[in-house]
Amino acid sequence: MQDFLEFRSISKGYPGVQALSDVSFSVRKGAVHGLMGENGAGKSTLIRLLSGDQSADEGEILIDGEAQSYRSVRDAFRAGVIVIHQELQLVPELTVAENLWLGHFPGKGGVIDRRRLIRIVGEKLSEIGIDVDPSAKIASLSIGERQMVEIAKAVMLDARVIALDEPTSSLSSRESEILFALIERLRSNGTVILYVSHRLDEIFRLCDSLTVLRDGKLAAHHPDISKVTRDQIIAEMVGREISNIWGWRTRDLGTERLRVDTISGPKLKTPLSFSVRRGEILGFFGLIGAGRSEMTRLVYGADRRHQGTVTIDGTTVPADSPPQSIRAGMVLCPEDRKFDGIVQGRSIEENMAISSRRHFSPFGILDLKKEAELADRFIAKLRVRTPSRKQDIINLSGGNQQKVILGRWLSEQGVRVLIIDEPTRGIDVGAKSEIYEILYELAAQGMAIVVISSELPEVMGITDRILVMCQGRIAADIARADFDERRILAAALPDVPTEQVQPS
Amino acid sequence: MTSLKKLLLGEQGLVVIFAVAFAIVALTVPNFLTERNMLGLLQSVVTIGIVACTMMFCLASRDFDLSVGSTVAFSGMAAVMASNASGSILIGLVAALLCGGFVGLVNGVVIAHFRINALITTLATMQIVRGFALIASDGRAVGINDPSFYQLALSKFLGIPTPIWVMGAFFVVFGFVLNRTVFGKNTLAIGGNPEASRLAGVNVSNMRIWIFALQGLVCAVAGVLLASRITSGQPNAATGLELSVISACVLGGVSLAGGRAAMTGVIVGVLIMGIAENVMNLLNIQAFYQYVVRGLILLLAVLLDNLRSAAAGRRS
Amino acid sequence: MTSLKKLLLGEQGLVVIFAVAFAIVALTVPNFLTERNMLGLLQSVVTIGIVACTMMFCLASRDFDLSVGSTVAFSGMAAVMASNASGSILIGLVAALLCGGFVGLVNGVVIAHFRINALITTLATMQIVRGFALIASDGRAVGINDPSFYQLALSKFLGIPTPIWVMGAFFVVFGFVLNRTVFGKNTLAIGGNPEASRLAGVNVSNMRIWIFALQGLVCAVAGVLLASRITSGQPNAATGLELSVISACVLGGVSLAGGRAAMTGVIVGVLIMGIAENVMNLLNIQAFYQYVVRGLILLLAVLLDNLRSAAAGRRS
Amino acid sequence: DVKIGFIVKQPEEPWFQDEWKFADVAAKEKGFTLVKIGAEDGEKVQSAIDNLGAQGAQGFIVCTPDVKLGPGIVAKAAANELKLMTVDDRLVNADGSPIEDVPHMGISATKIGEAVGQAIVDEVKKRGWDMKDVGAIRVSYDQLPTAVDRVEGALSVLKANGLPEANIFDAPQAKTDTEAALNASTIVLNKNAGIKKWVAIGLNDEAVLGAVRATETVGIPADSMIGVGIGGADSAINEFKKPSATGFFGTVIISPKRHGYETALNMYEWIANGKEPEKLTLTAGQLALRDNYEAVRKDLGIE
Ligand SMILES: Nc1ncnc2c1ncn2[C@@H]1O[C@H](COP(=O)(O)OP(=O)(O)OP(=O)(O)O)[C@@H](O)[C@H]1O
Ligand SMILES: Nc1ncnc2c1ncn2[C@@H]1O[C@H](COP(=O)(O)OP(=O)(O)OP(=O)(O)O)[C@@H](O)[C@H]1O
Ligand SMILES: [Mg+2]
Ligand SMILES: [Mg+2]
Repeated sequence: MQDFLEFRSISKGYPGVQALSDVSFSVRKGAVHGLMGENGAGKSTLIRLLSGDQSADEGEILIDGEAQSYRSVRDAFRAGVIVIHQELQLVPELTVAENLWLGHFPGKGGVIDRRRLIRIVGEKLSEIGIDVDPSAKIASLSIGERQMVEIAKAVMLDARVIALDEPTSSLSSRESEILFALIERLRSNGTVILYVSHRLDEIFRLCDSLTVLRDGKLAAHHPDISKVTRDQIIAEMVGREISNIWGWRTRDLGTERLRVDTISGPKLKTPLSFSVRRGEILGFFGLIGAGRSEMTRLVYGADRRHQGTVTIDGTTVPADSPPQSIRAGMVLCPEDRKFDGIVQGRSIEENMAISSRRHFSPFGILDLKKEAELADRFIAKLRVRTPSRKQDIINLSGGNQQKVILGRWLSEQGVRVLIIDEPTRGIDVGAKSEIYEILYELAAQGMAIVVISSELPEVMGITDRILVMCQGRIAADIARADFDERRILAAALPDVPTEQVQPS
Repeated sequence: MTSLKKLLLGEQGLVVIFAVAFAIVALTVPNFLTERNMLGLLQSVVTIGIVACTMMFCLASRDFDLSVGSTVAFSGMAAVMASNASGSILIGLVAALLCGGFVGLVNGVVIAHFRINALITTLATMQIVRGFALIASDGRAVGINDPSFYQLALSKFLGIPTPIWVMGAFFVVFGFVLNRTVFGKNTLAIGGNPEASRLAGVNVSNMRIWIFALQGLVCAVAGVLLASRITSGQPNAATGLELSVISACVLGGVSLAGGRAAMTGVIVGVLIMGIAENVMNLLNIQAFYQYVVRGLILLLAVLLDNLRSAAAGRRS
Repeated sequence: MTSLKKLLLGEQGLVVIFAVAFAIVALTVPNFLTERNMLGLLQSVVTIGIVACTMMFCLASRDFDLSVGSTVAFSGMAAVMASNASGSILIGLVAALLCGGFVGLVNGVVIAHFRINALITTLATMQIVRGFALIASDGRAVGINDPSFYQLALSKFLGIPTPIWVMGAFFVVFGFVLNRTVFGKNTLAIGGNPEASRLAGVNVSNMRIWIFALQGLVCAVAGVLLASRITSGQPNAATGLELSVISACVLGGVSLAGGRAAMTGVIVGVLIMGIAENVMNLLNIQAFYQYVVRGLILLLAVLLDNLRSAAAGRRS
Repeated sequence: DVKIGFIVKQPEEPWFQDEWKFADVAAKEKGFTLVKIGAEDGEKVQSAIDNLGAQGAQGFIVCTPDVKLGPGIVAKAAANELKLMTVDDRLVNADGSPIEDVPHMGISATKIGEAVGQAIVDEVKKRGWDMKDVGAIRVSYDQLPTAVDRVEGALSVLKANGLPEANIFDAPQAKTDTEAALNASTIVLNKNAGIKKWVAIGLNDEAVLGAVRATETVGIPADSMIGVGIGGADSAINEFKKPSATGFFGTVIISPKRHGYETALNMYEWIANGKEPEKLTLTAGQLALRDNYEAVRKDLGIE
């Protein structure tokens, strides 16, 4: 089969960073091509170049043998390229239907026929198998639902090339299945798909061929994925062998540390209760919209509670103030790094020290040396790829931003309860195991850790106990000894009758 | 009880609150609900109302325009001077539209292409344009030679003066444009998330240029009507208009963070501003106290609207 | 060549550009670089300079304060009236600080707790406070009884008038607060992403209240110095100050989108505004043309700064 | 019952406050209602007249923001069937000729300026200065036509008495407050450090005060400065009350009493008794100095 999409010696630099240098590879028609690499390896940059949003310093992109010289997103669209970026790109104030058509509104003379628009979108969505109301505002959807809308956008407009940048990072297995089915369909239509992911399972399941990037250079190109192994890819990506990413080991669990008693809130009607012991890593699993993130925000005091109490070591934590929660020893690493995590316009250093600096700032006066030390320590420990700690966080790759946010909380002192919502969203395999190691270390020191994850292998791999949530309720409480993939999934699915468990 | 609450705090809450306030004022303030006063009231908000139409687009796309007052004055001057010189009102009108459109275009190009902050750009053009108006007229008002120019403002249709009709037409047209056209949706999209709009293929910088150019043209219309009403082109006219117009829009629920706007809201905002002024004068409130009252009304109006949306947010 | 370019387009580019412009002006405009003129220039920017210190915090935290002009006038009035009544300048000072701080506190509480848009809130307090100043004085200037009050502005230290020292001290203190304290960093964080800052443990609403209260206090200081300079409390003083101060800040690179601010930038911004005014008068530019020139300088200054950052962005 | 409107262009200015105050006195005496409205620009005047019409007023007095608004105001008044009088500033037609049908009471801006100029000339002679050595600060606010007329009036007298054109220095105010005048004047003084004797004129007391403050900051003694203001409101009186004389030599007081009280009274008579007022009444300004200001004020009926 002939090559349909080709990258020819592409180079792209940013101030202080050579994001891509001399990258060349090609993809056959009708192939799903995987793109892998560590955080900051240049995957998203490559995709941005393909989307027409930015242009390469050197090199060219060929589609169907034709060199493309497009200079805007519209040009790329005309050439048949659609890109789903790593960060969600939706307009919260507009409806699902309007977002799907944004930039390509059909209709005569610029006048929009709203009813027709909603009808068409409704039909398309149900045909694809995505269950969202076309007239709902994006702002009212959960992240997962928004991700599905993004995907629908790519599928609805007939494209010759579709690039997906970590589409499953906020999807749970059920939604991922919908996506995979869509990809199968597109492949059979001859569409070229460029697929970026850090999840090896997906890569092996979907892709026909694979390219690995490392430090902006081509590390390996595999025209046939069946000829490579997992370990080989990992080694190409991170430059070393990683035998066992989970690395879980037994720990002594202490007395009860965190107790959550019948809390409920605006989006979580049924009161929830659970507790976590010293040294325990508790996992929360569920489908999109199961209410896990909502639960963490209520516990942390980020949203206003309707009722219920949270106690740490027997002391009640004030209800609706994150600063007070932090002072009581509880921290939350939020799910949505773009809106709740990073502080744009500020450096890595400042983003890390924002909370912990109060411990070493006498009379509110900063200790710049300590802040620098702290930043350097976690940049090294979490392998953040950046030219300097002074770099504006917005210029980091998605995964590296996530690492900085993690660093913010891992550097906090006196933490007794650590809640992490999707800890490794968008983080590469190499750094993942480092992060897990840190979590085990903290747990061993007696910290109570709550991990929310949509990645089943991860929850099963690193936690001591799993609470499965379904439609805002805790549907199952499973100890590590009883971990079983089918049982957990069954509890998470709303349509299957589930065993009701007493909250512990 | 709950249905009343629902009505007050619902989608159209601001309109309902406004209707209630209007009824109270109508019942308690003498001379308020007379035909004459109503027409006077409407005429007094013509400039604000017309300019608010495009300011709504400007704010909805997360921009800002401080130059509207100067542009109104400048294009009014241009209309008077051109029609005096040529003897034709039509030429005056065209001159005004050219001037207004040009100012808007310059704003748009500087903001969209050179990526200069809209606040600073329009603050600069506000001064430059005011300077031009003053230079052109040597700082003095220019009288209108042809009395039929006055007719623009004085003529009536069905008993209602032309400027009010014009304002009404603008409300209808721009309401339609906002909700029912690609232009309107793109405006809201740019304001809601400029990055996403750009990546979706909306030509953001063209849109911004268009919005500013439109704003300039609309200011020109307001300027011509104003000149006709005050029977002269005045270089000092409409100072401070920008803040009144922006207040009216924000009162009407247009978000300064972009992405949110509604024509009904803006109309209500414009009317609130006009009624406050009108009632204070009817009640003979002292000038200094008018400042305080004006400020309090502004606060109260947004506060009520905020309570409303807070309540709406909590409801689920 | 390239090192020159690097210098111009580097971190301190604005300062370098400013220095070059200053040198050109000093060489070409007669009487500019005399000691007398320099002192006069600095004195003329005292009010803007002092208020810009806290406005920088306000803008950096993504807020906005239009009430500064009114607050300066009101607290100046308060100082004069209180010291006239009590015979003690100290009491006058305290009264001014109380008034200014109170206005700021009200702004802060309304904005942070009732979550009302800062633009509208301060537009409202701007009018209310101006109203109070007019009511308190019945619209008239209030003369200072105790001549030693004038000494605040007239006294000198090392040949430089006190107000300039005060402004300098504010620059140093607020520069330190911005860069070297938790307060400053939290301000910038709030501006960068308020929600993320809240979740990271910054008490966002307290911070905002503090910033506005501080702004009020600083306005009071500016108001007292102004009253002392013009030997009376004038209810109409400092109108339009808000726009000058915000312009100075934005010229100095403070981002209206929040999260970016630097004291050196603001100082340069303040000086640019002052020098422009000063040079135009030295060169005897006509009043109407001054409008145009003022606008053009504003545009040019941000344009240069923008080119600089664009070039910095492209550099690799 | 009679209802009369009184529209002024700058309601915050003490001058207009006083006019209103004296009109109120007339209202109390005669028992009519006075509606006071501030209207800073042409558009506001239009709606103010509509507003008065709606309230059922029978007539109004206006100090217009701009004299060129004449035809519009006349038409609006006619449309609302309101009697119309003007105060301070006389309405003009599009061609610049005064609208003579409308009764007017006022003082021409040029005349006031000339009074200022004369006062300065007299004092210069008294102090024995040579006009050639004297610098004149023209604190200007050219956006306002009245301001131009006032300072030009004063300058014409100064020039007629030997002040060289080259000794006149423009200090443009960015705003009409003292600080702006102070900043602009400081520059003039610094630029011409060689000139030791100064006079200052401006739109009003506040403007001249700014110039006086500027001489103080650069160290010019009070007896080398002659500033004469216009208005005679509190900011001027404050200067006279200071323990030692400042460079603020005097002010031309124009009486808000006649302008406020008499116009209101005339309008009342016109409405109630059909007695039409004089078409044109001109009032005069009177110079007040540090030692006679109280007498002058009493004379003019202020206090
Ligand atoms: N605008 C920018 N300015 C400066 N550096 C940038 C910019 N955008 C990207 N970079 C840098 O370019 C490099 C490549 O980034 P890219 O986003 O392509 O990584 P990625 O492979 O997608 O990583 P991830 O898996 O974390 O998403 C990173 O080091 C990043 O910091
Ligand atoms: N801003 C919002 N407005 C209204 N409903 C919302 C909003 N955000 C989330 N929801 C709804 O609240 C419920 C719980 O969402 P939540 O994000 O807590 O779930 P989750 O289990 O964390 O799933 P996810 O994996 O998507 O984060 C879902 O039904 C979701 O649709
Ligand atoms: Mg990426
Ligand atoms: Mg979640």
